[in-house]
Amino acid sequence: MTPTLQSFLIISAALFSIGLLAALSRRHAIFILIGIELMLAAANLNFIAFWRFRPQQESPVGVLIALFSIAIAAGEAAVGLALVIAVYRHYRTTNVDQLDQLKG
Amino acid sequence: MSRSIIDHLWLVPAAPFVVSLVILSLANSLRKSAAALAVAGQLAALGMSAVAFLPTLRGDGFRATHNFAWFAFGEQTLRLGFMLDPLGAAMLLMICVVGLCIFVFSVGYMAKDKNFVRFFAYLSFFSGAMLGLVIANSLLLLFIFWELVGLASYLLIGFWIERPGAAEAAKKAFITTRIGDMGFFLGLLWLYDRSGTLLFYDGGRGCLEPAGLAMLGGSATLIALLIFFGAAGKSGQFPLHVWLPDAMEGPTPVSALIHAATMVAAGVFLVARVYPLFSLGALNGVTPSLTVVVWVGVTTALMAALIAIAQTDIKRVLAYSTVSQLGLMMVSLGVGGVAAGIMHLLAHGFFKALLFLGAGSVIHGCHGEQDIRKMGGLRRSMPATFATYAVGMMALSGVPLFFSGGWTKEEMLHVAANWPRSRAPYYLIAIGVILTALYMTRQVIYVFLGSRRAAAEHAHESPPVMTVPLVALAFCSVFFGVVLTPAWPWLHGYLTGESVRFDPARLIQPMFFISLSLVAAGIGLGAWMYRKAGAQDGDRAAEIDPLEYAQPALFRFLANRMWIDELYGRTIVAFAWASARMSDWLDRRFWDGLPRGLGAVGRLLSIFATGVDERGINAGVDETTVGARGLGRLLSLAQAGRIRVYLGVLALGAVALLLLYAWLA
Amino acid sequence: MNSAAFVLISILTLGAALAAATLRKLMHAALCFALTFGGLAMFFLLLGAEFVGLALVFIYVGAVAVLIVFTILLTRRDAVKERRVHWAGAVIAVVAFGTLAWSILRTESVSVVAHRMPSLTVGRIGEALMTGYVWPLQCTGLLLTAALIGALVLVMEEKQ
Amino acid sequence: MSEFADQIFVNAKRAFLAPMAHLPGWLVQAASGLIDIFTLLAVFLTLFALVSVLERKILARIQNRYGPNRVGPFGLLQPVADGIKMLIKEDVVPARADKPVHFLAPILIAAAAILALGVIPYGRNMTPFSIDGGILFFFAVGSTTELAVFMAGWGSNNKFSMLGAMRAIAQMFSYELPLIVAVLPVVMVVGSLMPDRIVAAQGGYLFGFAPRWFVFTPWGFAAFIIFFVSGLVESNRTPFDVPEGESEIVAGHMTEYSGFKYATFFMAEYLGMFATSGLGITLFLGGWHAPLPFLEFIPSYVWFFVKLSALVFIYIWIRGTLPRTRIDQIMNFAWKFALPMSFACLVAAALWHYAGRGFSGWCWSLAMVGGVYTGLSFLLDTRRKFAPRVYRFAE
Repeated sequence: MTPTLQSFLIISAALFSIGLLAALSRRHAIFILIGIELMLAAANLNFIAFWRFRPQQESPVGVLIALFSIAIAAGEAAVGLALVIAVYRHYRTTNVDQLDQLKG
Repeated sequence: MSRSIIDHLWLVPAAPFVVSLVILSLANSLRKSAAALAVAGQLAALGMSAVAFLPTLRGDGFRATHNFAWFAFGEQTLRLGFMLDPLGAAMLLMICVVGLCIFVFSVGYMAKDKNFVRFFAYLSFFSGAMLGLVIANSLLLLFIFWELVGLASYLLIGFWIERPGAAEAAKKAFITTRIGDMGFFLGLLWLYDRSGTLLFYDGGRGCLEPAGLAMLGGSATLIALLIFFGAAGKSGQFPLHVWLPDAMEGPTPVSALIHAATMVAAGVFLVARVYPLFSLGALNGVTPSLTVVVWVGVTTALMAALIAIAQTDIKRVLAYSTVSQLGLMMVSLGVGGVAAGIMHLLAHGFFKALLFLGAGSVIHGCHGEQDIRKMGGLRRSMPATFATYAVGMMALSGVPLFFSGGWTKEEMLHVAANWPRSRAPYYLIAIGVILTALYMTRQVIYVFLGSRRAAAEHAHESPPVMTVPLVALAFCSVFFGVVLTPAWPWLHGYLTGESVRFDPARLIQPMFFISLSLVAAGIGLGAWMYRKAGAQDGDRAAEIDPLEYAQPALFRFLANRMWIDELYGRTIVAFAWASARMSDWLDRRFWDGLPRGLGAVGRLLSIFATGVDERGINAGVDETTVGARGLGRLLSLAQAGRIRVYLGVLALGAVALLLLYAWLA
Repeated sequence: MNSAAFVLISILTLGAALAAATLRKLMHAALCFALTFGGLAMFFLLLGAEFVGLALVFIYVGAVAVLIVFTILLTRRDAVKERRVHWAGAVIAVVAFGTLAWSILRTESVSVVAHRMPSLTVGRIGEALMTGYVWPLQCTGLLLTAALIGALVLVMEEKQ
Repeated sequence: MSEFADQIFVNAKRAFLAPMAHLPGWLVQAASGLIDIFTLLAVFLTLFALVSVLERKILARIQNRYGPNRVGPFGLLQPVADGIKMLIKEDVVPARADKPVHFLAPILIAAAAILALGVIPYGRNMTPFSIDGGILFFFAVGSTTELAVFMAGWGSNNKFSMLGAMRAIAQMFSYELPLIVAVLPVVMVVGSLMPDRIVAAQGGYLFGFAPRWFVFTPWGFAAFIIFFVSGLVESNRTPFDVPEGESEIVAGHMTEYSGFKYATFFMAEYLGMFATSGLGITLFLGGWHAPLPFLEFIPSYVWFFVKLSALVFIYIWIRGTLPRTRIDQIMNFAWKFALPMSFACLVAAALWHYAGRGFSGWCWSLAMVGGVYTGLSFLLDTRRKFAPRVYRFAE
């Protein structure tokens, strides 16, 4: 039995949920970034899987979208981590629960 | 030939855009090169629009379009396009000529400003956007340029950011026009929904061509009204006119270019552009939407003219006169005289720009003084400015036979007189014409005639770089009349596509005498009313405005702009504040209290449970305690400022949507 | 693609991801994060998207992971106490997974088996990038430049 | 004869796999993969041992002394002795170390080095894993080295280790850019990321005698120099051994490692050196192609290893000759010179291509590279900024 598209989708769903878990259940800002990266990775996996399993692959569109999203995710990570450092410099903490200036 | 021209028409707006980008990247010290670049870009645009003008000269309603697909979603593509027709071409030329004069003028006017470079970047940006607006062949593209123009105007009104007044005015202008644009946008969406295209002319499939119009059916009126709402916002028609006078906080060339000659005319242009939408299903030239246009125009024209009489700021007088002139244009569009309206729009572009630049030169000469009561007797110290200003004044107040304004006024009165619905607009705008002549006379008397007062002591003539554009514009506003005369209404024919022939007999018509008498009445009245106004300082009669002397209450009413701003402040703004406070209260007390309360309940539960637990009950209760703690914590987390909670709620929402979708599918 | 490799890779990837999400020590989590992407890259290779897989390793393990550990290093002084597990997050994640899995399983159209395909050469990707997708490519380049500058500006020492 | 000698290993492997033909395909693949890996390990570990002793001897000659000459003939068995010593040494792990990380770091770094060796064509039809994205694979694997180094620095919870790791990563990052950009021209000209294709593209001879190696084009030459220097930095060798300079920070990220783990680091460093040189040969020095037509009869892999040892000798030579550079000098060189220069190579390669890959293209790219080089050297000339150096106590 060879893995079907379904199995790949399940895997990416699991990966996505794990990313969500990381983003939701940790207080360290870096964990939130890690979670977001994991979710993006899950999305990429979906792109590739759908591309691979579609009837005819004359155009590598799925691969290209995955490439672009990887590049953008990398930029996002860079800026995000820079933000973490800047926030840390400013508030002396990276605990997102203490960064609640918005609280009404 | 014309094919290739229309295909490359986009170059016309592109030139100033590129220039503005280049200038933006210049260092703040490269003043000369910035100015040179800007003027060069404007010259290029002028040359190209002159080339584009040529093919439109062969009467017979020339129209060429160049459409292209912007992007495709699903199977339908969104197409934009450029078009070239007499209306657009004339506007192109007018904008380029006026713009060029104003660019040159501002080289002198802004010479001492520290943000000289930025100023020219913004000016070029505006010019590009405006040129794009007049050649857009798609309501969406027009809307895009429309917003760009609005942005440019915002930037330029607030150009002197250090002045709180300027910042306020910029915000006011932006927000007020946004209100109008909202209507415009709704109309645009609705139009797209109905006709499935936003191209004006698309070889029979455009939304202004019979096929497209047929698809609109009954909704045409409402769409037209929504679009007119946007137009009203942009060209300061009655409910939304409040921003325009305040916009005079910006540098005077900006007032001349944007808030007199070109941008505020965009509303009129828009109405003219989508005129088929307005006149759809017209029975002898009257439709509900057009009627609305007429009455709004009339109200605006009269109200603004009245207010203008009581203003003392040289630029505010002109601003209100602009508003009233735009009202007149709207009227003549509404009563079916598109050509008349556009002719007045073009002529007005020239002489109003001239007047503003003259005012600028006066302000420059009086070292920034703007109160006309402190000026006076400037005709000796600033002869060139005076001469050109007088030309502009007479053109605006519509002195016939020699000045372009006269012919267009006459034309407008003519079309208004022939409106089948009622003759009231005709009489009202006749009054408007008188008032125009009146306040212009008043202004000229106050500023140039009589004896010098405080600010005029050390007045000096402006440098040639400023006076030459004045002369050029004066020239235009006189000789532009040549193509307007009823004897040889070339422009009329050009715009409407009818062939015209020379016929001196038509020069003298009843309407000619009517307008002549109206103007004479206005000027005479003004000369009589303000005969004392030119007296020395300390002269009681000079200090106080004659009208104020006669009718203090009325004068105060007008001087305070009929308290319309205050009215808005009391009603709309107050309402906005109230609702804001209300929602704030809800946030703090209600939406926040709810989870707090729940959290408290959860905590209570957990405390209770721990209490029981401590009495040594088995671990089952322990679990519930943990659960209850979790619940309490979960709920208390719902207070603001917890980024993870936002994320979680987001995720839950997504899940909910997914479930909903799966359930529906 | 045989299922043995699939199972192994998925165990590796998901295990690493779970570790990255839940480990107490930040540094270990970051390293597991890198490992996750290694597994993901293997998935991509399994799916015949060789180039993307290698690019993924190159970018994430080589660059992003190192960035993360550097950030950890620079913000080391503040030890965020992860005292208690956040049930809320766990619950939401589980719910999300349940929903997704359910909606995937009830969609018959996705239970298809892949068929033979010519392996996607780098050349074809390059052609596509340089012809049909050149604008997205340029935009991405612009975006990355902006991100680079933005990151630099953000972490620049603000001078009084 | 030469054909036989050339393909001998390939045929041997084929013969070895022949009896397995009836087994399932993936099993055969696994077997051939295992063969490749073991061959790689055997060859390169031997090479490592040899080079380690040769290095010491050559350095000794440069410094005017005998190198190791006690163990075995000419001290050739020295590495064996070292190996035994390393093996039986106590493996000390700091008490406060982050144990798993500390343990995994050397494994990861060695694995990366060995994997990187896998995609290099050692001879005609002798590429262990010939994949389409080979070059990318090489860099992808190589980039994990940085993570490993960081793990080493962090795991051993030691000031010097951490600082050394930081330095190492800093300079690796800075030089990865010129390294990769210097590779791009070749990739661009060949139009493939596959090492075999790149080598094949450098086959044949111009005018019947001049090899078509890319190093003989101006852009190729400049790119090769940049590549070589960047490779030098990547493998943390003198003059760029700031991260592990004994006199500054004890041994950089390897401070807290002893015994076999240290040996692993050491080995990984050499393997990385081999891998980088191997890639350089593949990209610029014509891979396994013979330099002159009449030397074709010598087997291809021989040529490869001849070139490899030549490069390694240059490595050692440089180490023996140049003093250590300062970290700021390293960084400046990377960002201000190497990177612009490698971009210039890219453009020059494009010029070369569009001018028809002929003599005119040669001249064009020469002008490009030379112009940028002179421009940069004028811009970066710092001699004017300092007073002439005076040695007060040296005389």
